[in-house]
Amino acid sequence: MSAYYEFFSQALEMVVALAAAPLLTGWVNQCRSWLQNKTAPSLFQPHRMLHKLFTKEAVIAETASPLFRLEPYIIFGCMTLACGIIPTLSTSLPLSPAADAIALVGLLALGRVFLALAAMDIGTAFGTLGARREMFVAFLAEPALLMVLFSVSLITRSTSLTAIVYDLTHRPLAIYPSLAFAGIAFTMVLLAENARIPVDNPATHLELTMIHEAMILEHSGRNLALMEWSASLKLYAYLCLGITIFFPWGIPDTGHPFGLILALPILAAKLAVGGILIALIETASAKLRIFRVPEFLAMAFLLAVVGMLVHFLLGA
Amino acid sequence: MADLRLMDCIFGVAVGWLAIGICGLLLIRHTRFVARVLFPLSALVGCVLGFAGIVSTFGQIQTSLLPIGLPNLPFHVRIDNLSSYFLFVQGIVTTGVSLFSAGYFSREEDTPAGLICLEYHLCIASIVLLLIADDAYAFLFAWEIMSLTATALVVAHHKDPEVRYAGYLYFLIAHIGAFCLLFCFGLLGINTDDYAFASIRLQRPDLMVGSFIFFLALFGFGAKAGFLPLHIWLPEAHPAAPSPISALMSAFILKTGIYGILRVSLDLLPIQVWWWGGIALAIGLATALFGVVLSAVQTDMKRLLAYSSIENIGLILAGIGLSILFKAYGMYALAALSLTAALFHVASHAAFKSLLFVGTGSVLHSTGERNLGRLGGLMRFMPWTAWAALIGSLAASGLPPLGGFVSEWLLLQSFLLTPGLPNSFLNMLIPIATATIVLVGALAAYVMVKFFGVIYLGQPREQKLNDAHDAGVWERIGFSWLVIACVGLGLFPVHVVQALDRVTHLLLGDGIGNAVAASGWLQLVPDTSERASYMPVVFLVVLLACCIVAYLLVRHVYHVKTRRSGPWACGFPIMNARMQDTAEGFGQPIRHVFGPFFRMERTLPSAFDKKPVYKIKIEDPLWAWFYRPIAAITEFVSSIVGLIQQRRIAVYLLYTFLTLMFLLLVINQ
Amino acid sequence: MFATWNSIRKNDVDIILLLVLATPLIGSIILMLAGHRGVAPELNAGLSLITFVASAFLAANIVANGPSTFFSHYFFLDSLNVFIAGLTAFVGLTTALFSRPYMRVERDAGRMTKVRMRLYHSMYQLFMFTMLLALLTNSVGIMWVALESATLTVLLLVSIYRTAASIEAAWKYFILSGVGVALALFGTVLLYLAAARHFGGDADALMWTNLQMAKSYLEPGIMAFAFVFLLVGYGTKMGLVPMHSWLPDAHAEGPTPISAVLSGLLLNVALYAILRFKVLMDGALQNGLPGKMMVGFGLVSALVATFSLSRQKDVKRMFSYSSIEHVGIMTFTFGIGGAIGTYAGLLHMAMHSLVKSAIFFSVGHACQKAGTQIMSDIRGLLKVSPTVGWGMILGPLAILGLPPFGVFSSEFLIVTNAIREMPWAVPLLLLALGVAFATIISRIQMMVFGEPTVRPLAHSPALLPVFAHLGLALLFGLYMPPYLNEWFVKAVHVIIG
Amino acid sequence: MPMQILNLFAALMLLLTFAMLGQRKIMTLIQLFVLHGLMVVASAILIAYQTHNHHLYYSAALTFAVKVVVIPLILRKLLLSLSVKREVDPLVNVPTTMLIGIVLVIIAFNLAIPVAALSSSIASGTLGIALACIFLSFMMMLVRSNAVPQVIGFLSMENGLFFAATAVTDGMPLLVELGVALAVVGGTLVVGLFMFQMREHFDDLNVRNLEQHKEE
Repeated sequence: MSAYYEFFSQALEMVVALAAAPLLTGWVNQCRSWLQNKTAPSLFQPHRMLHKLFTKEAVIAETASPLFRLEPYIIFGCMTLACGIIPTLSTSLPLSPAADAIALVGLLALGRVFLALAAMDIGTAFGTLGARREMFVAFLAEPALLMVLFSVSLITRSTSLTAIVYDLTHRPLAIYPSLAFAGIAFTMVLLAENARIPVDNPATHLELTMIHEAMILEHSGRNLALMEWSASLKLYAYLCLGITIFFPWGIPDTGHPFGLILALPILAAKLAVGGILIALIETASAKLRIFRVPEFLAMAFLLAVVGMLVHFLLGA
Repeated sequence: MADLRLMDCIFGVAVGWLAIGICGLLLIRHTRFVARVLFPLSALVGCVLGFAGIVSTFGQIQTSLLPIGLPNLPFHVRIDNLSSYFLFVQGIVTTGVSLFSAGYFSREEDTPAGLICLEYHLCIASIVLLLIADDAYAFLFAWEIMSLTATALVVAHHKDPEVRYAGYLYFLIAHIGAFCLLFCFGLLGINTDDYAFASIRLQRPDLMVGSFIFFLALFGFGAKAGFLPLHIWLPEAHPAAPSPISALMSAFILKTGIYGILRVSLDLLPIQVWWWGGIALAIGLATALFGVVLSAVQTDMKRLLAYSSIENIGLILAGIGLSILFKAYGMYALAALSLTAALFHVASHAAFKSLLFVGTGSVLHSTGERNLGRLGGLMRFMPWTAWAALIGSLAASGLPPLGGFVSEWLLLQSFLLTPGLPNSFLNMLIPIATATIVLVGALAAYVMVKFFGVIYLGQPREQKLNDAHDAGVWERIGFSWLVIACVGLGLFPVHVVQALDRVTHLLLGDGIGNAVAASGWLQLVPDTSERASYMPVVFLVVLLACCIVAYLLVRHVYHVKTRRSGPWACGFPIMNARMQDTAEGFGQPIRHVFGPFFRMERTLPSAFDKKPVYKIKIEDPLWAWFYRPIAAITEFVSSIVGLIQQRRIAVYLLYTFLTLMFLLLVINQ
Repeated sequence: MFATWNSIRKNDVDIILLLVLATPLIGSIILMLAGHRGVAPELNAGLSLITFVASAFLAANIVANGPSTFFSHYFFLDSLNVFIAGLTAFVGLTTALFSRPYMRVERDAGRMTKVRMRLYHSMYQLFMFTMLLALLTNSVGIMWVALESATLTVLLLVSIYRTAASIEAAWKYFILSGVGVALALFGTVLLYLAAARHFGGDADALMWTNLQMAKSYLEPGIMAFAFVFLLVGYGTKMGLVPMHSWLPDAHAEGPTPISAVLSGLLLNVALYAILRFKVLMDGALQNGLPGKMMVGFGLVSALVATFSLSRQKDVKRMFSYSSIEHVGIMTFTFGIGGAIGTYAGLLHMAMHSLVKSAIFFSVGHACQKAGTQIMSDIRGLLKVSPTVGWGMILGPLAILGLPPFGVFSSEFLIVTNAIREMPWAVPLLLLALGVAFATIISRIQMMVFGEPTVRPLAHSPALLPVFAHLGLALLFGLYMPPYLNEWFVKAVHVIIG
Repeated sequence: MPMQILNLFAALMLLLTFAMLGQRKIMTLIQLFVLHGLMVVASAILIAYQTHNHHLYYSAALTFAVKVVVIPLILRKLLLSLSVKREVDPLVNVPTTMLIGIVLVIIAFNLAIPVAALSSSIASGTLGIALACIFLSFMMMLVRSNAVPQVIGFLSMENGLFFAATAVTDGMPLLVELGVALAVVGGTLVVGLFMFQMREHFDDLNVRNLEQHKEE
């Protein structure tokens, strides 16, 4: 009986992720517009955009290679798998032994590498520009993310996400200074990876500043839809990862049905708060010059390493 | 099969390769025959070696004596788990490289293919002898022949001076390393009469002599493996060699240095001191970071891969350093884990690096270009090579489903599962070491995106790239063999780890084999499944499932209309290949962030130049800090010694007279 | 084959010994008259062949029946000097074979007139005679006379081209070697003085066998005094460093066969003489002073020679410095002594003679093809004639101690023995070997690879000697036949005592 | 009584060697060399007579023939035919050579004391002087730049050695003596042959022009 329940909860989690990701992006855009005294677009605007794009005709450049045509599906697959791995609705997931925290970061890196390769595939100036900047940001952000995960795994003596959640929820409530450092570092990495304001503006198409947008410049129609959907899935995955590591309470472990039902609203609430937080940070900060980004991310990296050092020093 | 001792099988392989080499020499003029028959034959022998390696990893230790060598110093020969694992990796690599060479050498080079065949087979045969050597004389004998034949292979195109210079540099540093090894083995076997490893193992050197031996071994094997101060020949020699040879060198000849360090530090030396491990770890990390940063700014594709080999060797040495550290503190389980990670990386690096080098070989053969600035868009003309290089690049950047990720994963696990070392200073080192390894991994991804993107994707930067032809049949077989190896290592790590468990039991007395075996072949669990687990097959299956489901849903729910037209590029009308990012451009952020890592000479065009020129030359800083001063000192000393030649007879007579007087005074005391 | 031959009766050995010594002596007289004829080189080679075959029988016999004296104690044969005599005869034979085409090319080039050909061939045989005499004689005085006459023959051979440089080289050689040998004479006189006290004034005070038996009674004070003079005297002949200045000029200016024989054999004979005296000295002075002196000379020679290698522009001069380095290494290991050290020294002596003469053969052909001895003008040998090119690659690789060849095993034994006996000296030794390796490989690869500036020759080069020597070195490197090994061990016992 | 005569001969030899060291003219240098040879022969004959050692007579005769008659003849003929500059231009001025000479004699004497004490032959006292002659003639070769004085220096060193041999051990075995004499004669013949070649090339016998060759 519990095997069916596990597969059901796993499937449910992935479906919820697929549906909720555009909602989350819509919610963040709404918050940002309100904070900037603008009338906000509806919550389901991203959904409509995806639907519109799926029905449009896909235009592919002549110089594109078969890799370009495969790449949207690979990235979409990576992001859905990432959302599947992160325990949002229950900790007993069949997929959890398949990949632990390091494999998750590797999975995100796989998605990113394919995105960069596809961007370079057409051979335009902006594609390669975007790819270089993306990889440049990535090689500083990924180590910081891994260090954050390591700080947490040193506390919970495990790198598998479900084990981390299980261990953190059953610990007495205590302040972990190393987790505090890790938290700040994680938010900085989240902003960098999801092309939010201080590192890259998600809405802009200004050649000089765009990183993520430059890479999906050449996509159109269903490919663009998949890319947008993957981007929002990525944001969703990062937020869920933040929740599992820093606010894991409320994620049920053994699968009794009403526990699952209760988890949904808790998750929605947490995501909403997360969305507000992101909107706040975005409106409060201005975009950094591209060569100021290394200092920003180096700061994140150092915070994460200090977090780990603090763990070794204070033992917590 | 049981009675056919594995030792005879290994001898058969070595003798087989020698025979192939010699008949290659005899048929030096028939290039097609050499390429089409001899190399595939040697690939077959390589398979046999791989199989024998795996079987003997699980089998018993076998020893025997070879009649050759000096009368009181015959060659002692022994197959134990460590050497059989390395034989297995050599088998895989040589099979792939030989298959590829069958296609590569079928065209006439300036050095006849028969001669290359001889030197190639002499080299791999001497490596086999090296791996099974069980006494200092045989070890050094095989070691020097390997260096000699590898140099001969590097200078195959000895027409142009850089190749000659690269060969000379390689041979010189290898030989100086060999002298250190001679000194190290001399000290090890100081009071044994036949320098056999069996009697060396009984010796109990004191701490000071032991440390001297360890650092001599580190220096000597480092000269072959390419650790930081001694890596200078690697980016010169590997690009100079023909591609299959640089594949063999990068994939396996570097690993003989690693094998040597393992043999001396963990097998022959009875005691391990913690700061040995600490220094090896520090050198390993420095080498890794230095290698990857320099490979990010290269503009020659083979130099880029050579520097990335330095990085991977650094990672392996870091793993070994860590295991020595743990063994010194008596934590045998953790030592076994980090040693398993290092040895796994030996195999995965051998697979993907040879695949990448072999890929560049095909590119070089069809376009004649090595400079990244003149390549691009080869995906359209060389699909087979491109897809193989894609898999190689993904493995090289350590991405999950493939082999590169598993070794990085195991290494990070060994760092994370430390319960904290008694020495507080080392506890500080662990996070910094983890940070460096993680940074190196990310940078490797950056390098591989640059490598694959600039060569295979985008638009061809030169006109002649349009008529580039894809790899030949044999070359494709070579690709697929190495791709299978990469993917196999990635998807079935449990079997490899169980083989490695035998090696760690031999060297450290403990292993993670039982933890891994407990959780079945599907799941890789170093300690307990709660602590960490990784199921590559499930990971890949679910990933593919998601992609396919997405593909089918999109295709069915929405109609399939696609139109081909010019690239959008934000509406810019004119579009040519020069607008793409060049290799220097792609490396520019790294140059910006890691400035002090290199010596850079840039000639910037001024506004008034009629013909503005922009030239940048990135140079390895160690030339200026370490190698040129040494050359200057030798020059200075030899000029002093030159003063003896005064060209006047009277002065020479004076020398004789003074020596006589001096000696007479000496004996009067 | 050896087993049957050495069963011949004992007094036949006298005849063979006579044959070994008489052939070169008579040969030199014959060639003095017929040296200019076309057939002279073949005659020269034939005579050397007879000498070699005779010395081979001699060696087989002595190894089988053990050491013994001949011709009323004036000649003494044991496995040490019969081994070096065999080696000398063999290298003499191969050098004669090599000098056939070499001299014909020189004659066509006009550098060798009829008179000079006669002088060359007769002096060549006389030189062989003096070396064999020095090796086989029992009397220390006759050994001195043989070495003095060897100096004179080489003097004539070195100045055979009559160029300004060769005359200068010959003059320098004459003065330095003359002084050296004179000091050696004084050493012999002192040795005789110490011996005369024990043996009375008659002739057998100079017989090595008697001295060897009575070595513990000899007066230590005088013996030390004598050894210093002998070491400096014969050290000059060997080219030990402070007294080495004549050797590079003699090699560079003389004809190449003479350089091959000079550095291949004459150095061995001088080293053999020193070894003979070292045996006596070790008996007389128990404090191991001779060993320490030889170690000092050896290390200094190796270091100074290797560091002056990189300054040389002339290929023969470079390899003469390499000979000085190897003589230094041999003196070093004989100085350390011990069973393994001496075994390694003998093996190294054999290997050095074989490989160094093979190198000089290839260098000779290469210089004739290039028309010059300056290394920067010789390019692309491998392209023009692969055989000479390969000789020029394998020879230096062998002399630098790379594995398949025998020099690697002897250097392995030398270094490991030095690590056990005298660890402080090993870094210096390895430094010397490293610098030599760096210089020689960089010069050789420049000469062998690249675009050819070399033109083929009229007479095809003699390849048998080069590849015969390298083949033997390869054989010693890979598998030491037990018969030869037993020969070495017996020679070691002669020295160790 | 014979001991005093022998010491006289030894002292005269030392004086002659000093004279040769200070001599400017080559012709008189040759004459001094002849006297030097005579001294050696005389001492050999005296020791032979004293110790009834017959073969010493033969070697004395041989030395007389070679060192007193043949070699000076060759050198004189050479000098006359080559009409070469007769001056000996020493590298170091004469007073300093004399000073160094004295120092060498002192060194030679205290070196020779331990050896002389042990030798039983009648003329052991003269070993110091013989050694001094060797060192002085060694010095003469060093400071001369003309080929003929260098050869004379070399030959006087041979004389010193022969004198040492006879004085210390009252004669070596005949065979060895013969060999030594033969070698010396051969050496001188070769050097004479050499001188002609040098003159052909450099038309003077100055060793200076033998040092042009760059030893690189």
